[in-house]
Amino acid sequence: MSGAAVPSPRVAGDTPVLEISDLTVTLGTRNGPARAVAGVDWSVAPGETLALVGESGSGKSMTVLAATGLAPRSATVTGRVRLLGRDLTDMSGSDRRRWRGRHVGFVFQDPMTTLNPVLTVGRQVAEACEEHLGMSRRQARSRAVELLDLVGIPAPGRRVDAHPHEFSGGMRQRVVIAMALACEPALLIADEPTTALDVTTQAQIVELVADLRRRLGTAVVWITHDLGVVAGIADTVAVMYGGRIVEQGPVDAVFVAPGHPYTRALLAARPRPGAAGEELAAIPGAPPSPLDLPPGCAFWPRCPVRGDARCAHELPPLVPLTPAHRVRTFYPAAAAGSRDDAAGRPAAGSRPAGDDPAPSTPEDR
Amino acid sequence: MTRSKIVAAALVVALTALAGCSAGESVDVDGGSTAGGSTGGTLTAAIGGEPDQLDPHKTSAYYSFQVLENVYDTLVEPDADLKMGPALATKWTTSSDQLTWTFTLREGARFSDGSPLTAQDVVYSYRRIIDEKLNAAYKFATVKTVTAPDPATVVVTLTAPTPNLLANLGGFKGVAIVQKANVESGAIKTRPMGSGPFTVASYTSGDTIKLTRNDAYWGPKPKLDGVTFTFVKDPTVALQNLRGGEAQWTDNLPPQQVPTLKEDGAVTVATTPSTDYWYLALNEARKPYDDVNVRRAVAFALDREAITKAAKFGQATANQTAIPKGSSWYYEYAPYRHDPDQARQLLGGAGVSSRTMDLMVTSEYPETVTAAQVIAAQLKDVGITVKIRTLDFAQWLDEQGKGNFDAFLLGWLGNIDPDEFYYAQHRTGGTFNFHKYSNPTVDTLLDQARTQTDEAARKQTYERAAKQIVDDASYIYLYNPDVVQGWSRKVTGYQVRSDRAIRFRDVALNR
Amino acid sequence: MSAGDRTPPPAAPPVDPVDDRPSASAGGAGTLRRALTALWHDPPAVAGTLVLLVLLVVGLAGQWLAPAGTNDVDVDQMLRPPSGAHPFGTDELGRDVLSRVLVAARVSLQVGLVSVGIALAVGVTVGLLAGWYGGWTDNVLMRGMDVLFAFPVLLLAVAIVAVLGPGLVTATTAIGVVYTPIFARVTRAGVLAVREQVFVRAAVSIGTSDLRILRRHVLPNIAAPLIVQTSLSLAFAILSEAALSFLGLGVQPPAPAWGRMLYDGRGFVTDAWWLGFFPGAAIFLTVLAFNLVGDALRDVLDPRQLTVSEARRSTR
Amino acid sequence: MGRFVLRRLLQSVVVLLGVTLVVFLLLQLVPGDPVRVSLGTRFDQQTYDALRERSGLDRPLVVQYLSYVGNALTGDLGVSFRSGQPVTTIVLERLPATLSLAVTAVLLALLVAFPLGVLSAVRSGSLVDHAARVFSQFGVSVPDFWMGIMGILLFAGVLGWLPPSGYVALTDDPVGWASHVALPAAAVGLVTASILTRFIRSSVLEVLAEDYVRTAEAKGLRPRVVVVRHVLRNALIPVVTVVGVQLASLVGGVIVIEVLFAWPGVGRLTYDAVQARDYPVLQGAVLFVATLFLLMNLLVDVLYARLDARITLR
Repeated sequence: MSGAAVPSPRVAGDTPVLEISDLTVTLGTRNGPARAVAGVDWSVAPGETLALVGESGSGKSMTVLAATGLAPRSATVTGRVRLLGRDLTDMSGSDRRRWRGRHVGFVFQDPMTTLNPVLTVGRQVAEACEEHLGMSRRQARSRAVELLDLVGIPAPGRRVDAHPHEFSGGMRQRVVIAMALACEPALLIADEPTTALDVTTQAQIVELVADLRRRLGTAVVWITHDLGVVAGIADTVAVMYGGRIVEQGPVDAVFVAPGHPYTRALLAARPRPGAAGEELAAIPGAPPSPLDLPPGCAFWPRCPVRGDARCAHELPPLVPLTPAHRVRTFYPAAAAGSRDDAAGRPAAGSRPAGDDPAPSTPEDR
Repeated sequence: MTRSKIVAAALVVALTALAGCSAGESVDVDGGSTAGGSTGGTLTAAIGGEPDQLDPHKTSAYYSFQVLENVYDTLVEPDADLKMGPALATKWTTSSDQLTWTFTLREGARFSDGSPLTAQDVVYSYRRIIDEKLNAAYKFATVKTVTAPDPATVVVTLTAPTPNLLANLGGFKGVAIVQKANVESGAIKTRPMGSGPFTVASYTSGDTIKLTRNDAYWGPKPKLDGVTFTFVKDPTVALQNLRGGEAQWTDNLPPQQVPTLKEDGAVTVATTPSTDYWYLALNEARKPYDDVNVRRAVAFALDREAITKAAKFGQATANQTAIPKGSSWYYEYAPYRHDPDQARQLLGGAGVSSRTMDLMVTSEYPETVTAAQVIAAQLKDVGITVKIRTLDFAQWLDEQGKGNFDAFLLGWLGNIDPDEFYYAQHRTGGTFNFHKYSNPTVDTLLDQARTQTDEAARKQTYERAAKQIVDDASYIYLYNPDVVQGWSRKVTGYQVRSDRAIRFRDVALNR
Repeated sequence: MSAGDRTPPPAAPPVDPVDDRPSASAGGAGTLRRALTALWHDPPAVAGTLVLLVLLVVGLAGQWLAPAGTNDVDVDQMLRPPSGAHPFGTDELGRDVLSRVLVAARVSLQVGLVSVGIALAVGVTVGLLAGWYGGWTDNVLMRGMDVLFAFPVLLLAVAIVAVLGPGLVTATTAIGVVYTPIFARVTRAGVLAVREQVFVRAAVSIGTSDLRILRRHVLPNIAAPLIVQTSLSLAFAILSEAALSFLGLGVQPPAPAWGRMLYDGRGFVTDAWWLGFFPGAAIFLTVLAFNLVGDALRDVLDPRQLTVSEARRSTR
Repeated sequence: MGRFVLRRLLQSVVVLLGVTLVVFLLLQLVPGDPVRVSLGTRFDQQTYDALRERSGLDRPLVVQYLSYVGNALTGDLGVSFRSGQPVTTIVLERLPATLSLAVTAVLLALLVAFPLGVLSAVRSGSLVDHAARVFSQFGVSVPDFWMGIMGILLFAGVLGWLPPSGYVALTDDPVGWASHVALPAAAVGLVTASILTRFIRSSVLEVLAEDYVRTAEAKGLRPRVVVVRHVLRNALIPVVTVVGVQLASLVGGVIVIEVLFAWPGVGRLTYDAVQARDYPVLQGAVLFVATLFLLMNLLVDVLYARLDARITLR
């Protein structure tokens, strides 16, 4: 990493790299508006790793995309977003584009589709350097070689001119990571970067990101539905459901004492070492449609605790369990056990699957 | 040079005298020298379709003859009044028994490649038509031998007196004198070699045929450098081409616009009654059309004026016989007025109340399709439902040959001598008697007229035949169309001819 | 879609706004109902449907709607511009253009429907056989279809009409032949997809006859693309008929056909614009209506179907 | 890649054989004797026999077919019944006119369709998009010959700016050619433009939804760079195919427009051959066009495979 790249300005002290407050995203669809994200707050400090966890459709990807100005055109975004202390929501579209491109790197889920098939990987890795760091085409190419080397691609000098289809899935994801790091961003957003990969490769990628973070001091937002990954890499975790944060706190605290029934269910559903081949304890029912969110707790129809009518009609507030650990439920830790393997499991298991009176579309798959 | 010019002039004078031109008619004796031969320009003529091929003996398309008229010569040729006059032959004599004709060929006649045109070429051309039974073979039906006792003399012997022999040998370019080498090389199909005023320089299929002046031409040197024929099927387009200066001549004007065009005067539009006639034929081999009363009923049911108006927008004259007014063969006879009652009565008398008639027309001649629709409407009034069957021409001819029709509509074009069409169409067993008309009286008259050498008597015989043919409604004649041609005001020296021959040899283009 | 349809519109298609592809197991009747419902919510499709309804009425009752007879020749009324007596003017034979345009609707619809019917029947049969039996049957049948597909549409139609002779029947046949391969391909592709599905394999394993499987299980499942293809092909077929008529190879006079009217009026367009305008506008509106409905159907039933093969297969 | 080309090539040969069979059999479908029908009044036994022998119609069907294919391979498509010229010569003479019309029409179409298609996809839902959709719906529904007639009416009739029909060779007089080609090319091009607009729009839309486009946007590239470098390169690959296919079908399919505008191309040759019952020319023209069509499609597929590297993975 001795290249010509100018690293992102390191912000002073504990100024968050990215700070989101009261972010709400509404998507216009053919069937009406769909609220994908509602009132989300979180921040990530320099060098910190935040894990954003939830099932697909819970709004976690939309949160970061909207925050960085990548939401679909049909989306209406409100709330405040500060990147390195600058308010992105106040910026013009093109300033936001430049600021984002310069200081945020993205790694998306599927390396097979993230790379443009008709351009060489070198071009794709380094084009942001041309755009943001004013490098020439030549400089950018040698920067690409460095980056490919950095992420562990063998013979980078030769591979730099290859097309994506000449790489395996794991190698492609390394290319994508190299691409994300091209401008030495202050923040790396990794959106389920390992989901599409096989287990061995997953571990390598996780390790690679952790290593790069240590070496470069980059803040990371790691989006995943897999709590298993979170334990190893994240400092803090935010669990999302139905577009809202339902639990947020330091990884240890959340794992040890999950406060929300949904978190407990997720923990129970996570594959555990030594239990290979065992059927995973899936959460019965389906996440709510963003087109048709219930007025109260979004998790209520699937909730093993179930509580009372209040849950159905009134949105529970985020209540602090400890100063750093907040939970959105009327029944915080009521059924919380003390150990993660006990947590939630009896609760989830207490209701037989299929006996779920969820109002949402019974015939739907 | 001077000498040849004098010879040419002398020839033209001789020719004029022989042809019996009236004194008032101007002959452009020194046309060749004044034009200087190099600055005449090229005239573009927009014709309505494309020649199928350019072999004059094999083509039957009028479009081919439009081009070939300017490329080939015949032994004799019709003048403006359709009287036969000298062409390649300067004079001819007939034996007293009318069976031997001796033609003297023009001195100095050459094909456009410069090779001389001799009596042998005439013999070759006629033998080709006769031996290979080409289209014009029927015109030689009475010819026994054709010989060339010397290079400048052709002798034709006959099996029977043939008063219209000159018309047969010169009426159209289908009996042109061709060059043997040109035929044998096959080039005649696209690069015919003639002795006429122009010669084919190029032929782009689907687009143009370009003629250039034939410097070896025996007659007055043509003033034009060349003539380009373009094929424009759509009359509106042809008119626009004429107006826009892309063409200087066309015979394909939209009929509905002719009256205004004549008035407006931006282009010259000339019309003259043609010798063509259009007719309806009923199949006498089929019931009930074998009954003369049924045929007469149909004749009474038709409103010729309406048909003429619809088919030709007035650019035609309704006629109940074949020959137009103005022709020396004209015979005034019009027994059928438009009378549906009479028609119904006749049909009732014949025991025909309502029936369907299969009327065959061809898209080749759109006016038949148009006329058929008017006829259908008129016959409907008298209880005959007409089913119009539109065929392309080849198929049409095929059906005609097989007799697969109740009725058909067609025209007969470029007529000079009545023998040509009456005999073929109305004589029992005639070549074109597809409707199977047979009347011994007519047969006798037609046979007799063929060999009658006294012109007045011959005319009388044909009048008797014509009356019978009309009375029998062998053909129900409809109209004689006008020849309608238009040309740019820059064009001078062009004459509209009633036989539709298009001659550009005397035409000049002012600039 | 009719006013008598009392069923309340079902709630908006459930769930996931990102994926609105229909589930594969919806059967034929369901497909059609879903399609019709969706059409009702698409203004252009409603307009198209209305035009088609009007056309249907005109096609069935043109003779009675026409103010004059189609062959009422009147040489005193030739080439009159549009007026109260003749709203679309008169043609070169003094006939009422409006009446002819109205009556000609029948020809267009008839040729369109019958030829697409032929193409559908033959194409689907071929496609089913090829897709279901595979192997040599597939090879032979589909190469045959490829051969037909190797000709530009109108060229093949013209060639067929040329040898069989012009006319309504031959034109219909020719257009039917020309549009057969596309149905065979669509059907075969559908069969290949359905063949591997569990319910089909189950039916095979319990010894259901091929014919029954094809009819009960396969056909309903490939109904969606076929419905889309049919509606689009109708538009193309009507255009093809007009083109053939315009070349003088379709319906023969005096029967009126839109293309033929343009052909006959060609010589008069600059004098009488109405001869060129109205029949052409009628063709345009008809084709447009079929296209609007077809596009809407595709959006609902088969949203990803704008393929190369469609672009390949238009009217040329 | 090589294997793909080889397979497509073999397939094309098989299809081409089928095409020759269809073309050959066309003649057998003629009701009655084609030679007799083509001769019309010029019928006489000698000519008939000669023509029949020359066209080989007196031999067994299989032999006829084999010799037809054999001759076709050597470029001999027989001799016109009508003019006696070799069919190959006639067809080749007509090819330049058709090619110049087809190419002009496609270029014209691209000129309209490319910006319109891209813009309407990039600004999907905007006014431009709506205009583009109305345009393309109009274009695919309007008969090209009607557009031609209306064009003649307006530009040749009322305004008098352009000649109503006719042809001037490009090599003879480029200006004359251009003024003659304008109306027919516009009439044909309108339809092509509509098809292309639709296709380009949907192709660009499809690519816009691709992950790598989001990646490019995430990198903070300028929108123009994203569209040009990332979207168009990918979106245009299938477009190339469709342009090729359109061109191919125009070369073989502009019969109606060629007839309307008296354009002496292969289409009008076909039409004239139909009118004149000149079966060898009809067969030859159809075979020629179908072969060309097939070859161009093959070329397009190969080109597509080359352009779209991903295809090799499948």
